[in-house]
Amino acid sequence: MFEGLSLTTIVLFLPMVGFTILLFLNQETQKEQIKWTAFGTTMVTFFASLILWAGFDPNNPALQMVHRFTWLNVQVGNVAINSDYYVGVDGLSLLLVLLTTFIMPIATLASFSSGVLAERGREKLYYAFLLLLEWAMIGVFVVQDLIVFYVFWEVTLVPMYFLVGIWGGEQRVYAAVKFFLYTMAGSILMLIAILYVGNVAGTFVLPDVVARVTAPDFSWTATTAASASDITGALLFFGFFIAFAIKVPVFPFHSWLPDAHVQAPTAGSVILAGVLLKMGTYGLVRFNLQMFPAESIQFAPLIGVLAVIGIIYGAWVSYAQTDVKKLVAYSSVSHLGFVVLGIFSLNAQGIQGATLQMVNHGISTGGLFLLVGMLYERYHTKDMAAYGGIWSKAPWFGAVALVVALSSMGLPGLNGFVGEFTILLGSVGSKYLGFFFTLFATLGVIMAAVYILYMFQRVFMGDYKAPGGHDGHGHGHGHDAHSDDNPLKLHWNEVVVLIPILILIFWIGLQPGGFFDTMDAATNQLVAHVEAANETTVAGALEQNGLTVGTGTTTTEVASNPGN
Amino acid sequence: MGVDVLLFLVVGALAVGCAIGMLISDNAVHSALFLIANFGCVAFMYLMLDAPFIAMVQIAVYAGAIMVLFLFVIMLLGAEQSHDTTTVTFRWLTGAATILGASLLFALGLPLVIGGFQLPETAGRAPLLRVVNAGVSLVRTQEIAPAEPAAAATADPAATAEAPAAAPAEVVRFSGEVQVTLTGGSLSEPLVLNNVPFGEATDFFDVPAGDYTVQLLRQEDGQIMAAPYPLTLAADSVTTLTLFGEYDFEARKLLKLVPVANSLAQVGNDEGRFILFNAYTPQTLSFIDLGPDQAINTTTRDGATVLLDTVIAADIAFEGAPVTGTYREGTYSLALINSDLEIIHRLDNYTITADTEKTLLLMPDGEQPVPADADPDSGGIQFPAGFTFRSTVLPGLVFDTEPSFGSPLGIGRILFTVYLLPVNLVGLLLLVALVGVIVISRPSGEKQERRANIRRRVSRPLVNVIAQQTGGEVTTETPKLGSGDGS
Amino acid sequence: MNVPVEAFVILSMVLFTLGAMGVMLRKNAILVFMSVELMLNAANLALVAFAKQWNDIGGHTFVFFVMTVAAAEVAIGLALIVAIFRHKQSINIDDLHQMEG
Amino acid sequence: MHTETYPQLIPLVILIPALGAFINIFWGSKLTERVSGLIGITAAVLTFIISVLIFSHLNGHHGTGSVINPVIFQTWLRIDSIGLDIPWQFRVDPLTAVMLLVVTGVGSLIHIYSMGYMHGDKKFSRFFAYLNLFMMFMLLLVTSNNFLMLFVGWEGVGVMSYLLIGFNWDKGGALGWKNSNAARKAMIVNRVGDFGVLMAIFMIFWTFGTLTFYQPGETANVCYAREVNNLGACAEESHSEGEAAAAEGETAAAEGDHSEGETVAEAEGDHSEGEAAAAEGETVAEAEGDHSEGETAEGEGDHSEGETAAAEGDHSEGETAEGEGGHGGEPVVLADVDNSKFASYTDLGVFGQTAHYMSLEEGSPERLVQFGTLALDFKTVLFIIVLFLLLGVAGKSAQIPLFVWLPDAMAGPTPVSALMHAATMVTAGVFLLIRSNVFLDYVPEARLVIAIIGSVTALMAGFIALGQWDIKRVLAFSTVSQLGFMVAAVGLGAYVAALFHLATHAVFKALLFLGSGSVIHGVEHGHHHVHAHGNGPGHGHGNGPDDHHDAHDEHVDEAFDPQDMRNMGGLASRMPITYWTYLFGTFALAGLPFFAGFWSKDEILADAFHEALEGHLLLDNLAGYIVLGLLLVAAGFTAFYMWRQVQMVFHGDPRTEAAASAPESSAWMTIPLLVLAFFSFTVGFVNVPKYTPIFSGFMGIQDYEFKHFLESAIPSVTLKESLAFNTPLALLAVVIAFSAIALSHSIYGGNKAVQGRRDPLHVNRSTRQMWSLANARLYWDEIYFRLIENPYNRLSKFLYEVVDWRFLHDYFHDSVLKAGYDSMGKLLAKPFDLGIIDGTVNGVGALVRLLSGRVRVVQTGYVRVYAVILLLGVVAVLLIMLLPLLQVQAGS
Repeated sequence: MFEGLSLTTIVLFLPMVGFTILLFLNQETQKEQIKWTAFGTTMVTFFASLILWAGFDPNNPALQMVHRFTWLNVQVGNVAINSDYYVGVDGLSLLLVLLTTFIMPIATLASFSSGVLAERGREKLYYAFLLLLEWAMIGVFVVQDLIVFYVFWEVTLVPMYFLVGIWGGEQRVYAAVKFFLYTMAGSILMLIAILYVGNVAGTFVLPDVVARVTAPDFSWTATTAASASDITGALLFFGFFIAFAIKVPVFPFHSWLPDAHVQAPTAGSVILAGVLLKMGTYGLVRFNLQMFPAESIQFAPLIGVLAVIGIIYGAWVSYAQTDVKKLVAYSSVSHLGFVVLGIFSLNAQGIQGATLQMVNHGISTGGLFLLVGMLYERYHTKDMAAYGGIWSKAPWFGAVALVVALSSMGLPGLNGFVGEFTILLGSVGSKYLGFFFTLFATLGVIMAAVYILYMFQRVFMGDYKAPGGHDGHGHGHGHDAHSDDNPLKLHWNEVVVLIPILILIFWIGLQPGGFFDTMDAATNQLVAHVEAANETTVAGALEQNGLTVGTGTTTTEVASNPGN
Repeated sequence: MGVDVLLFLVVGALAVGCAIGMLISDNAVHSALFLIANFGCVAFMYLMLDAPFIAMVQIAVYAGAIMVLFLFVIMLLGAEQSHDTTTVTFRWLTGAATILGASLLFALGLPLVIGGFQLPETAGRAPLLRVVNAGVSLVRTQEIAPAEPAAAATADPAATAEAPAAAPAEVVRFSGEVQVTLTGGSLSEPLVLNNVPFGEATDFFDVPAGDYTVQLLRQEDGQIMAAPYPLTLAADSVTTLTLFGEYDFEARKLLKLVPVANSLAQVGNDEGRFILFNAYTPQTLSFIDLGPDQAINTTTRDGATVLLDTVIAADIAFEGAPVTGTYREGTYSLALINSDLEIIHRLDNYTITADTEKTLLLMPDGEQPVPADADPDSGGIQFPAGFTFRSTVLPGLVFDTEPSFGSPLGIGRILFTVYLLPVNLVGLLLLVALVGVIVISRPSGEKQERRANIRRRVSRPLVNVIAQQTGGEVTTETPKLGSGDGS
Repeated sequence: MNVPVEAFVILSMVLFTLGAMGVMLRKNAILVFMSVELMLNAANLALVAFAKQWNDIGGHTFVFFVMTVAAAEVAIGLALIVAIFRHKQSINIDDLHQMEG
Repeated sequence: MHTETYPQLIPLVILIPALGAFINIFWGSKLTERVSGLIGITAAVLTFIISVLIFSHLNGHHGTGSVINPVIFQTWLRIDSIGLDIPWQFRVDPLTAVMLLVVTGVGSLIHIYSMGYMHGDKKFSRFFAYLNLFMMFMLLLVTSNNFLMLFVGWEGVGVMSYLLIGFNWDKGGALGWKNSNAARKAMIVNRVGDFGVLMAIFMIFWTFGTLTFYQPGETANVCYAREVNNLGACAEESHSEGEAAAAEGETAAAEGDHSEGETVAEAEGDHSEGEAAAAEGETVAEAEGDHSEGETAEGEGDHSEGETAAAEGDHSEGETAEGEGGHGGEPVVLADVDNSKFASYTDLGVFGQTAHYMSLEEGSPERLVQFGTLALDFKTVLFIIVLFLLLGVAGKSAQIPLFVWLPDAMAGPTPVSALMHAATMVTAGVFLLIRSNVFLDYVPEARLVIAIIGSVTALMAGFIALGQWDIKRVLAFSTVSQLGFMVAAVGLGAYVAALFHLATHAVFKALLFLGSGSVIHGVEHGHHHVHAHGNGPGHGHGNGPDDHHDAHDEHVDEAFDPQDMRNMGGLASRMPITYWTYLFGTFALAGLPFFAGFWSKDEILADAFHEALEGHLLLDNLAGYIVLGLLLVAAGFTAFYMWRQVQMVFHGDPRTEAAASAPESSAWMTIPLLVLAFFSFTVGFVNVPKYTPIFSGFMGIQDYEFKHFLESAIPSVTLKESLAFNTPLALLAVVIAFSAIALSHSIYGGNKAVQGRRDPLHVNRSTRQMWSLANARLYWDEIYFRLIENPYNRLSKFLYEVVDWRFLHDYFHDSVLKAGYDSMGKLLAKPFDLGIIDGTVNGVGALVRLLSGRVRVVQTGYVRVYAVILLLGVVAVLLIMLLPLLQVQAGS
């Protein structure tokens, strides 16, 4: 069990160490210690993951720092169930682990000054849930075994349910329940698919399953030969896809997101937007593309359409919002529409762009939620009408908000643009999506500007409206701890929280090279893997879908785009 | 009809009669006496079944102790007039009882009937066999035609096989290894004993009882060395198969096998037993105890020298049947002497242990080529002087002295070795029962006062005696049974 | 001695059955005990018979145990009867039916 | 420091303004107005000096452009595995040099001007920070060597315009809101334009595999390079469609050329000593407010001080140094002149590859461009790319569909309008087109569209300008019109003319804007002076900084709009310098002879005429005539409304007391006016056409100096023989101009515009219809609102309320899922749960009671009965055990 212990497991279980320490602290007397242990653990995990990144060899596409032992190898009737605790990091998942460990300290620090937490108390429980959530999230990203992945996938729901349920806004219970049930319903389908796959492939360990799937004579219906009408593969593909789509959320499944975001506490929505949504997209890359390359190719156009609708629909609806958190929530739908588009362009630019955009979205939307959270702390309402002219009273706050807004709008030179540009570049040249996907997707860029600037203008410009509402009902905010000279003055922890986000926004904006290198090798391997399935089925699939294959499928010595 | 069968029938009938008597008689004392008689008959049965000790115990314990106790209690409670009271309940009970009794009989008898009255007969102890290779023989080198299979060798154990006439080219002493194969009996495939070395014996191994034929082959080239020899092994027997050399050239007899069978009977108490083979010298030997002076001391009595030392075993003929002798345990210096009282071989301070059987094999040592000029027909062959004598002491069979079946010794041994725990438990049980009896039958003090006013209707003075002791008042009229006005 | 062992077994069967009948029929407690003793004895007989048959001394040891148990049983039984008698002045087992279901 | 290493300084051009902005942002509030202003100005002037150095280097050496890599942040977007490598790279060539000069020159002046204009504003340092940042982005845009870096500058400039237009958002009430709305509108319209550029960039990448203009060491104009190095003339074949045959004649002729300067300057340790030493420590940090941890070269600070000391006083941009650069240096090998040293054409920049592809004959598979599932011919792809670029240009340089944001942008402070919405930012679009001239050469159809749009915009904007009251709005529409001229020129293929007009226009339009700024400033002062007269002097000048500001909205509480020309009049006497400089600007704009406007506008008209006459394609002739006609009318309008403006503002007698007491602006503001006025006269002589009666050869000015300078950057220039001075056309233009001015004078002269605040044209019945149309800006805003803004909002509300919330969120979730779930639950509960389950459980209980009743009877209490039962059990067991035996028995 412990031989071959690798850094990945250490990083994975560090939060649990913090969690256990927390258990022994007393809720009433040791409030400070609780706060600082939680923050300390998240920082330690962050540094550990940095070491993980340092130790990571970018041009080796395989899984690294692997720690594997079989924990379940049982023969039930004629069914052999063997699943390993198989943990490893490769190009695709490393960045997301880093994002998780980066977001968590920020979320923890942000909740130091959270009014809701002070009011409802139970800090120990709160921070314990945070650490539990971090553990589960890292688990989702590093685990390679289907069953263990499913376990971690479900475990993430529990802490988030409580975070939203206990410390959320007014209809927190409704939102929490809806969030839980939606994701749970989706993952039920995934569970069925996992079991079927495990059974057919004989093992639950992902790399082995993938190896078996790519074997030439493999067919999902173990008995009959792979016939054109064989829809088992498609059903499995959609089993996984729907679970991830609900999580992403892709267009039709997104109605839980606004509720969850609006009702979640600041730290909760930062994590929810920052990392939890990425689990869906990461799942798509890790499971759907790897295990069902042929189906991915076959359904790429369909999912592309959904993604583009998501982009435009998300942007358009968020323009009509009055609740600022709901606006940012719908913006996430739009941004993640880009990510899904990138993934299903099935070429190197697309996937790398998508992965980077996941990180960018985590940072910029995380930043937006932090800012909105800070406003909520002071104004105690999320309605934009109550805000106004904040920039005049809090210049720094306004400046930071401007930078974060521009980054999420995709201003070139900042991190948002790098991701979006690569994704759109990928989607133009992709063999499965086409020029028109990009055309409509790029419209999203304009609409992003529309709602972001509208929000910025309503909140930060115009006449200054003091907290507590200017329309007379301003009952004295007695308890408003910071009602000193300027109510909008930032606390120390709020400033400290924003600085890393700004640094990353500029760093990724100006020098994304480091990030691209990390995932380069792994993405190429994935693309080659998908391409391999392409030769065999694309002709059939395309005819099936009535798409005419481009005139010169043979890549003549034409002004061929360099490696789509 | 054997006497014992007749005896059995009589006693059996008597037993059954007593039992029925016990059932029927309405006077408790009478039924008790009937029971005692029954026990007596059963004890006799035990004697017939080789269980003398059990019979005695039966009489002592059952008839003696238990029935006496019964009688005591009957008399104590005056229950002999067990006249039936009016309240006869369960009229159907007797009918049910008889039916049940019949069905019980039927159920118990069924297996016997089906089993067909015969039980597999007693399986005695498996016979033990051992092979000793004292095979000093003169063997012609050229091919000796194999003896035709001894088809006819059924009854006569010592049937000699007619070897084909082939002139002996060159005589060589053979003292190499021998292969013995045993076929027949209830063996599924032949039992093969490979390379039995010269002058050695195999271990004892048990072979299922039955008739066998023994085949003797030379180990290195599998050449048949002797005619197949029939051998019967009886249960509870120990057989030592000895291979001797054979010199009758004309008859071309090569080897003969001399089986020595003796029973597993114990050796006397503190005596060891010897079995002696003489494969060494044509003279007859005898085995004597030299006594403390470690020399042969003889006296002449009426012209013939008389050996004073005690003779353990005498006239051990050359290649003859082995001779057995027993001697007290201890350490002596023993010796083998020939007919004219020269010591052939001494065994100084040789210890004899009780209850052991040693086999002494007297053989020439090593492999000596028989000189060519040996005169084949010089009567007994005189071994050249160069021969040295070797006596190999073969490991004997250590018998555990088997106590006779059913004797107190046997039972005791088993009881206190294998069944030690149950014996102790039962002892404890008796102790508890003892205590229980005292506690139950002791009239508790306070209960007594409380019921002081209850008249006790005990007819016998004995009852009064008890009453006095227990403080109850003494009544005179006879107790009416059954109409107890229980509190 | 060539009395077949089956004979002894039959004898013990008969004795056993008689004992059982005794237990069922007789109303006097002591007699019930005596029939139980008879049954035990029948069992012993069978044991010894088979011990001889199988040439296994174990049978005899078992008989010993049966005897000791029988002795203990009789002692206790009679003590009970005495105690009951002191109480009910009658040892007719039909009188002792308070333990009705 | 010898001239070869001047191009190395390019990264400084970006760094210095960034540093200035950085300082102003962080320490601005602490510094006094003067210090932060000075920092801003020094940054601008420094960049100007560097631009001059670079200009002199290029001018002297006939050197073709070179590609410079920054020292630190070389790679930007790099994914090695798929060959995507978009670096931060600079391109120094004559086109860049001209734009540098224009931007930094006008920029510096405006920085100086705004020292005075913004005096007293509490966000003074922030204003300068924004100006510097704007300079940085604009220079980034101008000097970039690939489309993406250009795009960064492009959007950066867009954001800065958003911030600067919305600079006064914190004015109370509706005015503040109007400003921020204008800013948002500008940003969004720009983003629509950026959508076009973005799509173009994608297509370019997938067509050429790279976005770089010129790879290091690649020569832009091969023919020019050969002529300069006298390596034999280009293969003169008919350049009818203007196909630059430049690249296909790869004849090898070995000759030396001293172009080692152009070799890639990656070598970090460039050996330029002295001021270039800053190169080591510099970093390109073009993100505004860059407080990223990147080493922001503190060392830079001291360096710039040293620099400014030298150029502090004279900030004379040392007129275009005509001096002939030395021709010495070792021989140039032909190979590295005509790009054959690149292994395959795919290594070339974007434009090099275009030339190669176009050299292939029509329909060959090589020309097929593969777009995922789409495969198009190269020419059609190029056509689409140019159209997308045009969309971008329309957004940025305010052409027909997307110009609506520019007039609203006047809400920003005047220096902003001057800098961005006259001189630099709006020209970015034209610059982009000129930069991608190679694309345009090969798709005449696209150029036709551009020309049409340009000329129509010119006409439409000119017409609207007639009806505007707001002084800045008139200038705004005039800018749109002039931009129309430039775009039309580009459409005609006259890139040099377009660039020349861009340069001259930048100068005199900046002059006009600054002039109008000083007018507004003056009127405001006058107004306050008058207004404040009532309640004590104290209130007057210095305090209350914000009201001092140019509150220029009609319904401001005082309901006095300092920008409305109707409140002005007779300012000539009050503000002489402003008046005279303004006159110079007006004459230049109107194109009176020998002023800057005359030369550049005439150049465009000449090209249009030439195109009309000799155009090979029918298209070209037609295009030529249409454009010529429209532009002439537009020129007429221009002259008319400019003179109208001069009349209403300066002539006649003041219409309001404010105008009456408007003081002349401070020195800070007037000096730049003078400088600009000087230039608006002299800059024209740079590009004097051949045989112009007086001036060709006048004072040693060679003809077409400007064109020769640009030849190395724009291939098609060398092909067309330079046009002679077309006297009849020039006369026609002059006549139109003068007649327009006369007409305008007649209408607006002598206070005629005063009657009841209504424009005489409006009064005159015949022109009323026309005039009100112009005043209402052809109802563009209303159209926009009704066609785009309103539906967008309503649809978004509809999508949210109905589709998302009511349908998806409530209906689908609550009624479909929840209701279904509840009903299933009820169904299961009633019949299933109560009926079956309870029934079974109770039943079992009853059964047990029944049975036990029966069995109880057996317990009689009599021992004998128990004995019987016991025995019964024994018998039963025995029989069961014997059963197999029985069967065996029965069986056998």
